[in-house]
Amino acid sequence: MKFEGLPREMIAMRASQEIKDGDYVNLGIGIPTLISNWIEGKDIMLQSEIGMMKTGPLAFGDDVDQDLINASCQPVTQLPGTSYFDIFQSFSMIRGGYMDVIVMGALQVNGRGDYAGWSNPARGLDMVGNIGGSMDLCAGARKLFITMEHVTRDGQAKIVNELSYPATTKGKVKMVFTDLAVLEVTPQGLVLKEVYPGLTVEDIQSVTEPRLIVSPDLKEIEL
Amino acid sequence: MKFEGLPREMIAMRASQEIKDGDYVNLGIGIPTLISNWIEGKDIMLQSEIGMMKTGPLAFGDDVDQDLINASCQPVTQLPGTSYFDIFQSFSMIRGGYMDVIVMGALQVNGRGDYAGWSNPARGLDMVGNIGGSMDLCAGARKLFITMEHVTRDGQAKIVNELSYPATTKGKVKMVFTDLAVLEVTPQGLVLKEVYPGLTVEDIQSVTEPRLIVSPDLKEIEL
Amino acid sequence: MDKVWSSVEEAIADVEDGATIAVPGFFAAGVPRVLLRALIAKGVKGITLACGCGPLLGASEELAQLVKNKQLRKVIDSYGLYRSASKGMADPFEQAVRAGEIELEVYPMGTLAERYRAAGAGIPAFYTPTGAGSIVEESVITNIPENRRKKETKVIDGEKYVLEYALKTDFAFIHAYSGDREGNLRYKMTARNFNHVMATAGKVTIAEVENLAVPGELAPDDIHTPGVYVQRVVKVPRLSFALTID
Amino acid sequence: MDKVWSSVEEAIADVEDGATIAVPGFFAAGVPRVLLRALIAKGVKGITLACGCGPLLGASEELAQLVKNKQLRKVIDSYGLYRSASKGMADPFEQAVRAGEIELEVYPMGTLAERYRAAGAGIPAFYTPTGAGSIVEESVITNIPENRRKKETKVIDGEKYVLEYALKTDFAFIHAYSGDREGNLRYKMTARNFNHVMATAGKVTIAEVENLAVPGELAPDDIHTPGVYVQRVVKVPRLSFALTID
Repeated sequence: MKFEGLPREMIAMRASQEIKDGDYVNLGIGIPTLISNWIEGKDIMLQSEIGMMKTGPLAFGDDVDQDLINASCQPVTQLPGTSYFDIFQSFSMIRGGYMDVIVMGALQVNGRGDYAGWSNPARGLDMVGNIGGSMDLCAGARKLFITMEHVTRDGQAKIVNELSYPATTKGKVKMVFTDLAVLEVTPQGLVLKEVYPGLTVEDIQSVTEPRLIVSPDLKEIEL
Repeated sequence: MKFEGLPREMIAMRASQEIKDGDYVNLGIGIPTLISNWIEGKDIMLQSEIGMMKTGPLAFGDDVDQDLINASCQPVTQLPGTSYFDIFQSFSMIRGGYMDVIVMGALQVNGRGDYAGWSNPARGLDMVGNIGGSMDLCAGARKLFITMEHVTRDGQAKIVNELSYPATTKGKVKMVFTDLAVLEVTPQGLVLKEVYPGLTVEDIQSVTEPRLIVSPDLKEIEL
Repeated sequence: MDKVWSSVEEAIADVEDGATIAVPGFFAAGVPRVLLRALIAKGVKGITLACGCGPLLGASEELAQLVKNKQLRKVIDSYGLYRSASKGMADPFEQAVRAGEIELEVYPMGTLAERYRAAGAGIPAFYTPTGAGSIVEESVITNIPENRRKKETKVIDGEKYVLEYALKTDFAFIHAYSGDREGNLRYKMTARNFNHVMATAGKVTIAEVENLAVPGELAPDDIHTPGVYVQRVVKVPRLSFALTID
Repeated sequence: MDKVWSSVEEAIADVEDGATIAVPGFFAAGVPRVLLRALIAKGVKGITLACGCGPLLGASEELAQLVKNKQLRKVIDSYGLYRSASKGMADPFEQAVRAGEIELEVYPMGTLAERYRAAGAGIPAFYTPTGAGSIVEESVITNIPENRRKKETKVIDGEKYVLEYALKTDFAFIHAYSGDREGNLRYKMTARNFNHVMATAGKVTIAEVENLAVPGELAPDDIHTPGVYVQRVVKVPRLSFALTID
């Protein structure tokens, strides 16, 4: 079952609304990186785990310097107040709890705040995969958000009862932003807070494995 | 029993002969610090655990800067090639085994390479004392030398069978330089290698608790 | 994000009785003396000062005042006592330690450096060779016998190591040569010492800076402490003081 | 002490079959490509490359050559595979991993950073929260099943932590922007990444530098890696390369 919903840029935009002035933020590869397009004018410090605080916009043309890239290997720029540091310092601040908000993509999330994002066993690589900085980012996150499509390309649920892929972290996800809904992970379970205009609670439940708790303040996603 | 021997400056000079071009060296408070007066012209890098590599000579007059001191709180100068770094970096290189030679003062040494230097129980402080960087320096030392007077002010042996003061480290001392002798710690025991001109093996043994092994190459201390 | 506060008094207004404060400085160099003086003026009690290498010997006037005001519950340090026994005997801080009125907890310096670093790095505990073979491996070294908790050791590749824990503090008082409005800091020469690691160890880190810069003024490759670790910045005058611990 | 060598070939002459070499770089930035090319030319076999974040994806030509020459026994990395499965399927390195001809050992990136740092700092092991709750806490992650040694965990203050060990290497290949003749190094912007920690982790550390300075030319407060960690310095040309991992 597939519903029409927000494009990826708009998932990023909705997630960006939860990031506040003064926040130190790290954005994972994929939809999370698109959030950087929606924070102009806000006083937000983007950290790149490669070893940079206050990462500026992408660089083009003559502004490209091969010694200045973000953690996705894209050329970027610096800003007034940017600092560079080495990798153990970078992961010290990540693991040490200095990032206010971490946003990651995911292959699967469950209702207890576990998520899987680093390894797809279908690739046949016998356990190895790209962990990158994801587990460190989760370990230190004050608020961990997931942005992703609600279902897989072929319509399978990505919000599941039990992860079938290897977990990146357990019990850490606070909010999930998809093309169809905004959900919050609570001790009672997954709370449905916002739905894509025109969809019903039943629609969202039909593509979501865990039993949803409907927020008393349920509303349509506003951008 | 007390014998006339080398003055402190000459103990330092004798120890300085064991330090070679290219060595990275840390000198403890007291007689070890005096070694810095005897290495001019050698290509030796003095580390100060406060966070400085290639410490220059003491500063006087207008050269004094309150932001530039050595680990004994003395104003010093910098040299071409000096670097400053923070304290965990300083102790990383100390503990990590990057110092070729460490020279420390001692209250007591024994024949197994243990030494005591951080706490004199007679001060009545119920166990606490000034450890400073001494235990870290010992932990990482490639070569640990002790420079000290052979006996206490009131003639008690400082080279003892068993430490009565709390140990700084165990089994790490390689050589001991005193006003009366040069000794080497070996698996077989303490080897007497050099004596102050005019003294006999029996003289040294009379102020030294452990049974001395006399080196086949025993000679007078040469400066 | 502008982190500049207008005075040290305001910047430490929420330091309460019983707080633990990291105090950098290596003897006389790099000690946050203006913040310490504000702490004296504020008069809070039951304070623990978590030090690294004798900043209170360097700032001996401030130490004397803190002892006189009975503001200190505890000091953590590697080198907190005068070297000379005779001078120590006459020192009010050492007398209070001897009487058990102030606790003095002692660690090897490199272990303290690493404990502060670990706290800032999210590392809860680590093994170190330092202190193995000494009484440091057996228990915490303190003048208060009932606080001598046993330490764990582990043999790795045939060598014995001591388990030590991260040391996080409620506040860190930092002294920097330059700082910008977003909290990026630079230190000068050997005044750097414990300042960076302690900036990362404080839950609230307050930096007194001799020079206040605008963001971008400090070269991004040359920032010693990224602003993310620093919550408050206050401009202070450059003090002159004697370089001595005797 | 002059540490300058006249060529990369001479500087790596004692790298033998079976050596473990730390290779910094974060994807395309800060990779010691000139030294890697010298390693290819030398043809030593059975090499383990200890990486941090995909320098071999950034230096993909060098990786292809190393695989083709069958020089690699093992790669340690946090992000060593192409992101896209289809591209990975066609990649000779990934094929060799799938066939078990090259071992790929995987850790979280921050854990690797800390393992290299610990090696340089004389810290044999540390606890980290990273990986708790994932298969990383259970065993070493590798494609070679018999090498999956179990990991220890410990509960500290109610949280579970994983014990990880220092990672010391025979050699470290470093890329610096500037270096002086005594081995003091500076890196440029995000090309710093793993270079400093790996410089401290190598038993023999060889730095290729784009700019060679005389001692005193680099400001003492702004040296990123003190020369004590660096045994050999070689001046190399600044290469131009594509910024891509796809």
